[in-house]
Amino acid sequence: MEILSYLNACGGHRLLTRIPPSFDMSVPSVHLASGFDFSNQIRNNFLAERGIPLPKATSTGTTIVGCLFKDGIVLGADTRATEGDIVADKNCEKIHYITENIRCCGAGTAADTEFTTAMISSNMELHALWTGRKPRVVTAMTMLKQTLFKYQGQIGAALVLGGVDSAGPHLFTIHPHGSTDKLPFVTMGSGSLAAMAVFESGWKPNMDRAEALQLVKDAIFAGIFNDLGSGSNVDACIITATSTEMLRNVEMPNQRAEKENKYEFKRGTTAWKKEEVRSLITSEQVTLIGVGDESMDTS
Amino acid sequence: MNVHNEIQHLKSGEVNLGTSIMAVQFAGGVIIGADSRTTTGSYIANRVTDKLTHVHDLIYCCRSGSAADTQAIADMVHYYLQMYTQSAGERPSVQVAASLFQKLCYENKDALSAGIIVAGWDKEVGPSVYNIPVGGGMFRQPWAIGGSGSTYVYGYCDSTYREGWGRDETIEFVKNTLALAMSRDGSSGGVIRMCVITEDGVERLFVPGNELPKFWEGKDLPGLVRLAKGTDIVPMAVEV
Amino acid sequence: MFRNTYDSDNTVFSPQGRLHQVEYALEAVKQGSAAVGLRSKTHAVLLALKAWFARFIPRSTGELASYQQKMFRIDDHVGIAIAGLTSDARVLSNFMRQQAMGSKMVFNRPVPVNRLVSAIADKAQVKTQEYGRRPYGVGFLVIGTDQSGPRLYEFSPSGNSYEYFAMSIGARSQSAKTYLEKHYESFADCTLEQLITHGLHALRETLQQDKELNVNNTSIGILGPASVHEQSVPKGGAFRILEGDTIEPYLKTMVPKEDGPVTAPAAAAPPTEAPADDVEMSG
Amino acid sequence: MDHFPTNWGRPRNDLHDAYGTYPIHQHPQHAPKDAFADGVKRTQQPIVTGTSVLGVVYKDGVMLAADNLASYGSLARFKDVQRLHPVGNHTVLGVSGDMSDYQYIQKLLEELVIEEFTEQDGSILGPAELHEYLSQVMYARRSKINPLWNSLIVGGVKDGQRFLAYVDLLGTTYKAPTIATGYGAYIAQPLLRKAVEPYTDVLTEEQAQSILEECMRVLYYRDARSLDKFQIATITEEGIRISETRHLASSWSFAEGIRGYGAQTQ
Amino acid sequence: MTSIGTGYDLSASTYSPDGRIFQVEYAAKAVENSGTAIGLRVKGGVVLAVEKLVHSKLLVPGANRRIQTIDKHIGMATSGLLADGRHMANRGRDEAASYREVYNSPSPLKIIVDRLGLYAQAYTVYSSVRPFGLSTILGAVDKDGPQLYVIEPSGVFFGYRGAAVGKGRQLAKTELEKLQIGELTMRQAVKEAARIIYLVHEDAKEKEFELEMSWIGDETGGVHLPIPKELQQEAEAAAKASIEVFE
Repeated sequence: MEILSYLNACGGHRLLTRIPPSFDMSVPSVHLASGFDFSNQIRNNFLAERGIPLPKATSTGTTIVGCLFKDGIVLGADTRATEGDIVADKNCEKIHYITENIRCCGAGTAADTEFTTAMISSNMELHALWTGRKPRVVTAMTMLKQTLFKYQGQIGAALVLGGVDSAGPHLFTIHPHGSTDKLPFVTMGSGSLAAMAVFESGWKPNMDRAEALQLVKDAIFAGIFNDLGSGSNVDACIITATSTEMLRNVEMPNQRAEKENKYEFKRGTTAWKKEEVRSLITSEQVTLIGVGDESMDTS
Repeated sequence: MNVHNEIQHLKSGEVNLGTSIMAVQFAGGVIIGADSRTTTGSYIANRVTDKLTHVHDLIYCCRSGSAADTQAIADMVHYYLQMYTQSAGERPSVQVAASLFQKLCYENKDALSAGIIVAGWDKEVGPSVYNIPVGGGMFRQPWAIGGSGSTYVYGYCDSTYREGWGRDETIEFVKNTLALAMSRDGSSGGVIRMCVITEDGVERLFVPGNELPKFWEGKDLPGLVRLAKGTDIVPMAVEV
Repeated sequence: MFRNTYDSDNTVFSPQGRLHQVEYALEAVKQGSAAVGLRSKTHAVLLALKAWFARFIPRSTGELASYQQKMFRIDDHVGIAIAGLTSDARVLSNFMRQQAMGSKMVFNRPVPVNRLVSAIADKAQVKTQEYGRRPYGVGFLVIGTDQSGPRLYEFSPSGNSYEYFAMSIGARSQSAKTYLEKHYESFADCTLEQLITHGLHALRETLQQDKELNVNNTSIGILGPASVHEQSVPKGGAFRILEGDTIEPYLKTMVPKEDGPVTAPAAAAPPTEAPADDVEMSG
Repeated sequence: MDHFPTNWGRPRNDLHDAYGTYPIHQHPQHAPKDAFADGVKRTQQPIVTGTSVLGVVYKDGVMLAADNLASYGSLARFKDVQRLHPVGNHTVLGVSGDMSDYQYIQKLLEELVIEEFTEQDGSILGPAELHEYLSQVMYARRSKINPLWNSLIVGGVKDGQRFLAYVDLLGTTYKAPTIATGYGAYIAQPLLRKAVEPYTDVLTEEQAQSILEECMRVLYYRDARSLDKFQIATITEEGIRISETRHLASSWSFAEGIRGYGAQTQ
Repeated sequence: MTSIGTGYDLSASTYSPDGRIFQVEYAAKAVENSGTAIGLRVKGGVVLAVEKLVHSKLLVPGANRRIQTIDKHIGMATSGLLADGRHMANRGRDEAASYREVYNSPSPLKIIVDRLGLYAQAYTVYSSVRPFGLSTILGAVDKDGPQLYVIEPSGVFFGYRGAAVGKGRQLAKTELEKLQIGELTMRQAVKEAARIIYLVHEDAKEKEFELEMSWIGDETGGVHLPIPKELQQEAEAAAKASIEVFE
């Protein structure tokens, strides 16, 4: 128990637990902290040093982007999910629901983005009910960055958060360690460099809806076609003050083509020299005894 | 060149404010300034970052080091200063703000990488500048520079700074210092953002990346023409 | 040739500034049967007289007797014909092949032919200047193509190499040379077939009185697009050696030799006692 | 003649003594050691480095671009370094990576060009030949576990053929209508693929230039080891032109209104 | 040559009783039988010319060069055994490359000549080798301006303003001495060189020959190159004309 509490003291969330000055961390806790348990971290690091690697977490090589336009926000994502060098899902969804007017694209460890956004979505719902106000994007952003900072990068979620609220449209990126950026155009994931190149050469202020959507599509295309971790289709989401449009599979540039031929061999393709037909049926003479009254009842 | 390593680093995701930041006090207030580059490895994740962070009406901080750490600290100090204002019924002094930063930085020094300059105006002492480097010490200075880019400009600052400057001279000093640091430090760059904090409030100044003060940056290289028809050999180079 | 004081070693100059050992090596080339080379604007060809191994194999074995190899392929764009010590030729041609492959590997380009010839010439020069070595006893005719078209070079054991329009080496080659000198100005615009005919005429001049060129004693090496008589030619007209029946159509194009005007004057051929067989190292 | 029978019958080493020019008494008695004989550890990281190089094929030839910066870690150390190197009259080499290794490669090529010149036979090394040579050099060095720490782009035009190819410190090679090294491979390559690859036979020189300039600008925005000073090399049938230093225009105005990183508005 | 046949002249490592090394003298004989080569060091450059004797009309004109290039800025003309000339040129290239390798700059001609002189000398001290049957003219424009040297089979070398080696060297030297060499432009020097080679050849009444010329200097940007075709033709025409007048 002592060792455990020592490890907890070294764990990622030490900083935050220390913040209320009244809380005295020098007293060893006898309770396990909720959430992630880092008690095996030192052991695992030790094992890794000895050449026993840890199993790798599923990570989404990804291209996700967001872009401000005249009336709001356009978010975009590819739909490839990978496990190592295997394409695990060819058409997954990376634009997650936070609230009706706020959406969040996730890159990084798939499970982390999935559950973190789900949790924040839930908390946002509760927060909205509690305050009786329409949820604000900065609220979601703050919740997300504080969660991620608390886990010191152990939650591998790299997010693009966008939405429109009473204060107007907002667009943020949130890095796994909990830092945020506020920008008119953002990209994340392994394809972020490719996508950013498209934004840097094509973005301009006050675009209309069509221009912005096309730019987002082009940015995702750049990721799909140039980054091995990204692929398949384009998802987009357009959020304005009045509506949220989720454009699932708005572009599908990688449809499997129809096969041009049938690749079946015609009968007789293989020549043979002789033909022999053998009967594999063994016939037996069966003598039935007592046919008649004693026969089994059948119905 | 070592892109693969840097991409590895990028994936690990630590976002850095390899930075040039600065604050200088003058008679009527303080000027704070910063570049705008945020990098992961040598990829510029944000080229227009605002590293001048509001923590109270007349108190700002300049952040350098880990983006996540400095944002978390600044958010907390911002929170504490709001609480302070409510309970004390008056504005906090710059010293109070700086002390909060120092406490957080010092007590969590093993977990943090943050070098922060706190500056502002208060009614007790007027303008003041505090430097809180990595490790969590706190030093009041008439001028302070920080971040990776600062190492290139200590000499310039030492030889240039004079006491008794007015607002505009001080602005020029900050602008030139940051431009010099940004031109040498690959981890700094982009635009210069500055704030003039006086008793009357905060004024934002902005120098776009294409209008930075220019200093010596090597010669322009001459062009060269070689015709395919000509001899394959270039005339012997003669050192002049 | 008489025995003289200055001829036993390649490191000794005679008082006249001559190198007798090197000159003797040039004689070794003349011991080999003749080879002829010539070129047009589009083609370069080699023709050689294959000596029969009469000395080693009794005539009674007839068909089993073998002919000496007179031509070697170096690369797609280079081929050689030799006269003199075959074993020396094999060493040098092997070296040439290595140079050619080296150029392909390092620069992805066919080795420039002139450099290939210079390389073996430089190798041969060393053998004229150091004690304990003898000069090579073989001469080459080298045909090749480079960016300006077909080329023909002669390499000799003295370490010299020259580029020619047409040339012959080996036994009684002077007769062939006389023929070539008479006709070389017309070679540039010849078709491949015409060029080969000229070559055969020149080669014929080197034969002893009672001999004729036939499918067994003649080799033809060609660089350039296919002739009408050729079936399958490697891409780009790469170097190939024709032997046996494939040369029949070319032999037929020869104009029968009339005694008199066409033939070079007999006096021009240097007297030689040596048989036309190639000299063997052990022999 | 070697009079030690134990030395007889060894394979010749034409690489070492191609012409048999060693005076007899100096013939080496021992074959050269192999690369692993000493078990030495070699320094291996680049020190003073150049960032991305870009190359495109367009209608009349090939164009390369590189900025003028040589960095020392994150220090922008030398701001007037030319990273486009003409070789002969048909080829330009664009170099990223270690600048000392680049200078060594320049020396190798100079030696090669002189060797070629002194032959005076009209045979010229074009881009394809130089690329092959460089790939052999790079691969040989990496096989000695002592690589030249560079990514190279070889571009040129000879005999009507446009040529653009890549070779790096591992000896990896490929040819493509657009190539980018370093960060350019991540940032500029997507733009080049889209803007150039379908149009290599119709793009004019002006168009190719403006595409490269746009890519250099994006790299200047996004690569922390880049500079706003760059040069463009144009190789056509006429020969080589390398531009004087050009300065990139950049746009920052949209940033003026940005405040803080989250909820901050002042 | 009283010692011929006494056995003191069979090796470069043997002195004759009167202190001569006959093998070196014999090597010089090889040069004397060979086509003339001359060099002129003039204002702004160097011009080299050789009388290339044509032993067969089957030779391709213009091919089979006898003037060689050692480095960008160094040219070399030889008289004597042709193959020895190539050997010496290869050595010269190695030396020039090695100078560049170490000092990263083009070598001064003096250095190359010095090294080649030593190399030639080494072939005059062992019985296991023979001396080079070769006189070498080296011309260059280096950091100190135009340079011209001659290396003899013995390994000695001297600098010249005008140099001649080979069969016709005596007459050629006489002609060179008549010129104000230092005052000539490169183009004038080309014409004079052509005239001298033609004159020397005419004097010997030899078989066919071909004139081969090259230059290094202001006209070529300091690079060793063959004379342009038009200029060569012009110079040859003038040379032929002057011979006729001479006769």
